[in-house]
Amino acid sequence: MSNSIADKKPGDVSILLCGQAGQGIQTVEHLLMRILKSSGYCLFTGKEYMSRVRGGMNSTSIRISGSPVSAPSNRIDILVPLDKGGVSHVSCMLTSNTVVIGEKDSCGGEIPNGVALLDVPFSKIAAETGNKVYSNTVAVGALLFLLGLELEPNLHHIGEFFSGKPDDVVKKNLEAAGKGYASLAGTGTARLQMEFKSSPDVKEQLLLSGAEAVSLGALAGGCNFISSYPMSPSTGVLSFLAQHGSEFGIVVEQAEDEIAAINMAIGAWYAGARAMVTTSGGGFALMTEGLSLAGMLESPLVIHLAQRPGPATGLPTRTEQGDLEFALYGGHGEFPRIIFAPGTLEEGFTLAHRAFSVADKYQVPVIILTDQFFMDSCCNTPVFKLDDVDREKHFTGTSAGYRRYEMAANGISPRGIPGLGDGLVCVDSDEHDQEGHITENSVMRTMMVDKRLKKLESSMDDFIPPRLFETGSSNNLIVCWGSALSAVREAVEILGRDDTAVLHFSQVFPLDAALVREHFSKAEKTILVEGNATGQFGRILKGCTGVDFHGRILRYNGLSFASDELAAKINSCLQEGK
Amino acid sequence: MSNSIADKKPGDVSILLCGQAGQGIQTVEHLLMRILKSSGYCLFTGKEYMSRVRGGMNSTSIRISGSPVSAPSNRIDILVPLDKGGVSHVSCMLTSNTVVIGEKDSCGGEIPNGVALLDVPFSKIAAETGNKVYSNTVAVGALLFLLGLELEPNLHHIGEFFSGKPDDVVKKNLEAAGKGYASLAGTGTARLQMEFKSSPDVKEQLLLSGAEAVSLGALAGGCNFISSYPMSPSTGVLSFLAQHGSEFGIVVEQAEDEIAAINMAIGAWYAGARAMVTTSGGGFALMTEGLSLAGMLESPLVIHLAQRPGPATGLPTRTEQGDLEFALYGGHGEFPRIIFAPGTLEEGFTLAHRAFSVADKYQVPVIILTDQFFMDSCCNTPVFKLDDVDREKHFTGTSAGYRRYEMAANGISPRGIPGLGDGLVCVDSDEHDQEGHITENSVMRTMMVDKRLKKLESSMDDFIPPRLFETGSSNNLIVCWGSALSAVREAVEILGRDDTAVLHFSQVFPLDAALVREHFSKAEKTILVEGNATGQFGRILKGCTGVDFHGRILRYNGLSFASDELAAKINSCLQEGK
Amino acid sequence: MNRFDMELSDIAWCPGCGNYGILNVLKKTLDELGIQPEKMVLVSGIGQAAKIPHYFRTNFFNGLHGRALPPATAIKASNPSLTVIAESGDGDMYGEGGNHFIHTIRRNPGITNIVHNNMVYGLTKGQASPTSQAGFKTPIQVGGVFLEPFNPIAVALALDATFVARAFIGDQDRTREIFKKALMHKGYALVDVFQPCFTFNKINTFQWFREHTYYLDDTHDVHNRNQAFQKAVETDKLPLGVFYENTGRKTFEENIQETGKAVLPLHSQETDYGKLKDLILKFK
Amino acid sequence: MNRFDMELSDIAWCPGCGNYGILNVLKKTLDELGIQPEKMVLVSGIGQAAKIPHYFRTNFFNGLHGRALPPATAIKASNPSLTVIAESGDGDMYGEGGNHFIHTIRRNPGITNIVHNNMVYGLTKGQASPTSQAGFKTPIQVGGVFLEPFNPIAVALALDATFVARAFIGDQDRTREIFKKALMHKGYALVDVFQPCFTFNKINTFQWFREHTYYLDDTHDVHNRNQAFQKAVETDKLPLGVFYENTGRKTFEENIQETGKAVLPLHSQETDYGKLKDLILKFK
Ligand SMILES: Cc1ncc(C[n+]2csc(CCOP(=O)(O)OP(=O)(O)O)c2C)c(N)n1
Ligand SMILES: Cc1ncc(C[n+]2csc(CCOP(=O)(O)OP(=O)(O)O)c2C)c(N)n1
Ligand code: SF4
Ligand code: SF4
Ligand SMILES: [Mg+2]
Ligand SMILES: [Mg+2]
Repeated sequence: MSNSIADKKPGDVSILLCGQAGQGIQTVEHLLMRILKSSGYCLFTGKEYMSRVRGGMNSTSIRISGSPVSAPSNRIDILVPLDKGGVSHVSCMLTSNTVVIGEKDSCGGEIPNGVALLDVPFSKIAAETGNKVYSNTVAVGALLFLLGLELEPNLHHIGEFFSGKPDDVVKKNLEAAGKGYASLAGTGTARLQMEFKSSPDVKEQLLLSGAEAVSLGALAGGCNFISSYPMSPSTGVLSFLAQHGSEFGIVVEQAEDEIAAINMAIGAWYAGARAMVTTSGGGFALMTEGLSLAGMLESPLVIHLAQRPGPATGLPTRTEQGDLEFALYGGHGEFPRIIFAPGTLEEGFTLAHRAFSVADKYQVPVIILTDQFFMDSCCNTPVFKLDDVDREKHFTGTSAGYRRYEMAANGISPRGIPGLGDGLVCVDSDEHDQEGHITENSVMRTMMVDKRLKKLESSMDDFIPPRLFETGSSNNLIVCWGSALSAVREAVEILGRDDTAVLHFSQVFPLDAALVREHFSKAEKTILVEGNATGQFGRILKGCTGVDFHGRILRYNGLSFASDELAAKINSCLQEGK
Repeated sequence: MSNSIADKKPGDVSILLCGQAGQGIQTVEHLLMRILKSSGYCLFTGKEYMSRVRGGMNSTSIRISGSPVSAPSNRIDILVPLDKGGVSHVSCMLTSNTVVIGEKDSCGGEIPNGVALLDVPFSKIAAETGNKVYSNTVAVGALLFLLGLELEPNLHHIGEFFSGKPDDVVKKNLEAAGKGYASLAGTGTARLQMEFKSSPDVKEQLLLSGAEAVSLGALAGGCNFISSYPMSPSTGVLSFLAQHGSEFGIVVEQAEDEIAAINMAIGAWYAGARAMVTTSGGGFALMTEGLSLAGMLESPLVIHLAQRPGPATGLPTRTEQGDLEFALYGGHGEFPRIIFAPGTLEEGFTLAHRAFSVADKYQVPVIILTDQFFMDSCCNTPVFKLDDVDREKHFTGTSAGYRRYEMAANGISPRGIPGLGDGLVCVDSDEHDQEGHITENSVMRTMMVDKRLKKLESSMDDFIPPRLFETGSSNNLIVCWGSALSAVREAVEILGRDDTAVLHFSQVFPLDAALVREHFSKAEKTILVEGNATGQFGRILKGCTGVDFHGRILRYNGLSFASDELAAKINSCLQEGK
Repeated sequence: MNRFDMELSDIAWCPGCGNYGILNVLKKTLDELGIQPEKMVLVSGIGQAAKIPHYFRTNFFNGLHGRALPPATAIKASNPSLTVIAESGDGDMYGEGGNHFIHTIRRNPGITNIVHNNMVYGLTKGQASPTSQAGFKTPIQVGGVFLEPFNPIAVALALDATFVARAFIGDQDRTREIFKKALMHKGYALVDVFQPCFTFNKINTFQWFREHTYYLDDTHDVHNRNQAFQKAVETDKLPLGVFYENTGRKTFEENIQETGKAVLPLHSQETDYGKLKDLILKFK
Repeated sequence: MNRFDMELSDIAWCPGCGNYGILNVLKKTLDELGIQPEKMVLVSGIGQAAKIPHYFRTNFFNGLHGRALPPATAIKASNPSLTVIAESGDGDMYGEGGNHFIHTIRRNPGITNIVHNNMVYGLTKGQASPTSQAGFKTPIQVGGVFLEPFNPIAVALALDATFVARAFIGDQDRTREIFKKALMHKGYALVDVFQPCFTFNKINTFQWFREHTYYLDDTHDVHNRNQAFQKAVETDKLPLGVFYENTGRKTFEENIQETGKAVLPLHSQETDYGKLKDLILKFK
């Protein structure tokens, strides 16, 4: 047992924290992350939790590496069960290489044969320190030892975390961490040799979640109005903006329902605000009439749609990429829209501010498609840059005789704001003439449809092409979109084949058909990887460009892709038909 | 002028009635239709009207033929302007072959050069008879003469129409018709020689509208619950069922909104009813969350979606086929659905009752996609048969231990009803286990997704293949769906080419990809005809089957396809690239 | 002629409809109050009543059926210097839009909410509306309406709306007085206006309203919510006038500025990129 | 143990939550009333409260957030022999579902509507609900709630609901009495139940409710709507008990049978194909 840790595969270390809701997993995670980041390691955490407030069994997976990681792995090097049931919850993922560190008394019975247990009586040590609540800090101390880190230089992180609490609490926590560390330090327990380098760069990077990246992006995009109705996993963006609302002068309104939310946001844009809504599938369903309204009014609009598995209530706290076609075709009638789906935190930030800018510029709704996995995952990422943010506001003052829907070759009529000038700004959900008044004239109708659709073409000026990640050739092309990127990239790295490239779409609509066909024409074998059951993006690609796939890897069990598992699947796909 | 009528093209006669809302167009139409049908002519009427209660300018087009007609034509043989403005409303469609019959005093000034006016002072004659309101009947009398029909044998239709009114009113109307007839009879005006045969068969046929066909189909399908919110052009089905509600024991409820409507309908199915909702695009948007609920609960559901041009409020009283992709992808998450789109009145009836039967059998939502053109058009059609109606109810009694979501190879678990047996019927919008209780287990999740999607495959047992209308070869294949059928078929007939066939889809989803490819493989040239701006069905076909089109004819100005205009477009498509 | 008049080729309302009266009175009141067309926004939903912006020379937002109040609230919140009126029919505001009606009242935005109450769905040709009276027969309610009619006055009072009034367009002068008070009220103001529909409501005609209404007199204390409720639930004769007024509550705009710290109007706000940079760096 | 109990491995509620009390009291009341699990349907939306059917041995329909009332109404209408209870949280019923709340009351279906009112959104982790009190701080309402709290009792009275009551689960016995009356009432019955949320509402605790409530006494006339309204708008202390009862109105099911001529239950109806054939032939 004592040397099993030292045998770990050196590329990275994977820790799984497991416990009931409300039992302090977050505390352990947070402290570890602060300490590891300041040590210069690359980090990733992903969350998996049940739809409940207390109890149940949740887990957080932490990966530590010398190079960027941003996907979970199915391998567990160190399991930390904070509660009874924690080991059973993940027992199928344990191997003889896993070390379980926990209380023998509470989880001993759950340990499968052949799996090592490092018995550290967290709660007993905590109780000795003064209170059972310190057991999370005890665990942190023990983990620091196991990871080969020093205690003293890192204690200040613990102090900072508890700052604001009474001095005594801070003191006891520091003590608890020390005792946790000491509980192993004297025992001859082998410590992990992290054989990958830490890097001073990482210390200067950001460490944040998808929800935070998108929220910061919204702020950079000038968002000053958010009306939404809480819905997992989209609420994080609402509460982030609420937390920083007074700092940035944002109107934050929790609407009575999603219908009110989207109609408010459209009203706000009309009056000159930069408004967004954040929601998930069921709420988006209720917003589709409003989405169609934005299309007709030619109103800019930003919708953050954080997906979770459906249909209906589905799995409220799990992940899926199942609402792509709904995002694309939701809303009655035909009108242009743009859909972004970030694959990295940096894209989360960039696409969120671009969403405001292109929505405003082309007067179309823009949907940012994320999912629970993306929202809840954290990792280190280079500091977001504000230089390339488009700070222009695309509305104009008006003069008498102003017509909101003036015909224009590119489909874009100057957008006035009521009260800003002598013109009248008249917008209408019926088909309308250039002034915004109801018309039923069939010629005007055709012109207006063409005008609206023309904007989609015009928006290709700001098109974001798919990114190709290639180490050698694109003989095999793995195609993915949105949050699947991280697992796919890592899976291909794991395979270590230089004939296999990754093509990732962060703008999923509109597409550049010629470009897609060009990429496909170079590949012998194409494989689609999506987090849904029917291959939605594959169908869209085929419908828009005609391209076909040789293989499809689809996942729809509520969990995110794990890079190692995905590597195996890609590998067997590549073997097929050989 | 006197002989221009006699010069008409003999295949059919096309009459256009034009006037303000509420001015009696319907009266003239109704009387003419009764009389012509009893004379054994094939008939078609189509309507085009403005979104208002009074005033504006509406028109009804009537076609009389020796063989079935079910699409409008752009040719006007006889124009009957019932009001000032009527001639101007359609002036671009008038030719030197058009005869305008109306009051010189009111519409004389609007008549373009070269167009003949037969001056019949409708209102003067009516006033002489006792009241201006009789002028519609005067017009009917004059039209009968013009059409070469006799007066006396047809007077009883007029009597029947006004039966229920005071005797004096009936008498005056008969008198007015007589005077209208006489006003031309003595003048040497040439009468139309209808050179096509009337047929005794037609007399035995039905004469009804699309709204009536679908409503009767719903009754045949056992519909006993309808909850809906009024919305043009779908309200006809709601009011038809309301009119006949007490006769057939139907619960008819006008809901506070479309959200309530669909959730009520799902509740009703749960309790053992056969429920439907009827709506249009904007209402459907609000229903998509409920649609997804039906998917998750595995509830049968019938949605009648009568399309009108969008986005948003759009053109509320006009027509379009613009909501197909929304019907297909509406609702978050992935779940099976079946979509029908009738092309004929007979299909309107048949698909409506089949909708109930397949919804019940496969426990899936079924959408019947029609549109304003289909709803409002009338023609003669063979008597609907009740023999092939599936009268089976697909729910079962339950016993203790019953599990609503019992796994089954074909995906279909026996559907129990609360109160019918000793079992408990538990349905849940969360992901659930076989009993209907919440689960977050990822294996169960996968099994349940597969089970639900499996039903789509199973439903192929009842698949309705596309119909091929071929006179010779399918060298050229014109592809259409839903209500476009009639105009497309007639257009191809007009072209008179035996190398050009029509392929019509009345089941638009799911599709049989192999069958589609087979049809396409035989064609050299394929042309898509759709009533929308982006070619939605073409995109679906391509996405599902890979097939491509050589040409597309799209219409999105709010008006329906006219067969003669369409013939010209198909022709030029066929010429292209030759 | 006043500054809100526009050249119209065509109005979609039936001749003699009560909507014309509301249009005229509203234009006149706004004119008298010195409000400028460029500084106000008329927000409406869908229905016959909701077509009113098309006959008005002003900024307008003609949105979705039932959804006038959310954009109206947002417009006022984004730019409180605009006069904002939300106007639609009874079906639109109390049926499809019922949830917004409730929660907008809770917000108390400084908007005037005018509801054309003809007790029927006009545009869709005569179905019952939430305010249709028991027994009213329609093509859908063939046996007559049997739902309890929605009482907007009582519900608004239950929600402690800050201004609650009812008018009858058969009396344009007093309707103008009521509109004026509503427009001058600081928070949310409801004016439910009886507006006979000639075409689809043959029961609740001008004559019927004349016979079934009376004006609240000076003895009515507009600051007494319980008394207002008692008046609101009277059914023999329906009271007209201002039922209730409460000037003590803050508006939504005031609250978002004071409690929420938003700086209005939003269109002239600029993002503080310095602050944003600092915030980003906090995640280091 | 009673007939509604089921074996449970796991309940998703926090220990000590008021929801447990409601679960127990409701089971007990139903048991005492002799209602059979097979003959009743528990309809709920989404939220912590709305998970209640999963801990109940009975038929259930656990639908969408905010949408319990429409299916409940339809189930009762389709088969009036079933006892139908619609149960959810305050956010579900009064927020997302507000429009159904209003219009269901107008219909007066024979269902019991139990609302777990914890003045907060529990499942989504502590945002304000429509009933949250002014000043309540949350991660979204960072400066405190400033919307007027939704008063379900007053609104139900404004809509002339036929049974309106409020309970506090801190007192299980009297809650049971109230539930019993509600379940025995012929039409729509609202019971708004104060249910403290330990986790996300640190203000409106068991203690707080004990201090801020009192029971209506015998002097309260449950048939006097105006008096009930006066009680409903009291805010110093919130009254508990039955505010109002009106046994004179027909239920929705009675009306659809009498006025609408529907023959219930629908599941045993057969289409009259003879009549249908005649109807079809009328179009000849
Ligand atoms: C979502 C949606 N549902 C239904 C409609 C159809 N619709 C338009 S107006 C209207 C009702 C109009 O009644 P009311 O609001 O009372 O206005 P009125 O015409 O009587 O003035 C309806 C049902 C619609 N446009 N959108
Ligand atoms: C359409 C939709 N919007 C939002 C949600 C997310 N959601 C689930 S429960 C809930 C609120 C729960 O509050 P409440 O009804 O008061 O129940 P509680 O948890 O407090 O018992 C919300 C916002 C959802 N499931 N569906
Ligand atoms: S239908 Fe009624 S409400 Fe509409 S314009 Fe005509 S009279 Fe007025
Ligand atoms: S979150 Fe609140 S309401 Fe939900 S179970 Fe916990 S204590 Fe109860
Ligand atoms: Mg109305
Ligand atoms: Mg709650």
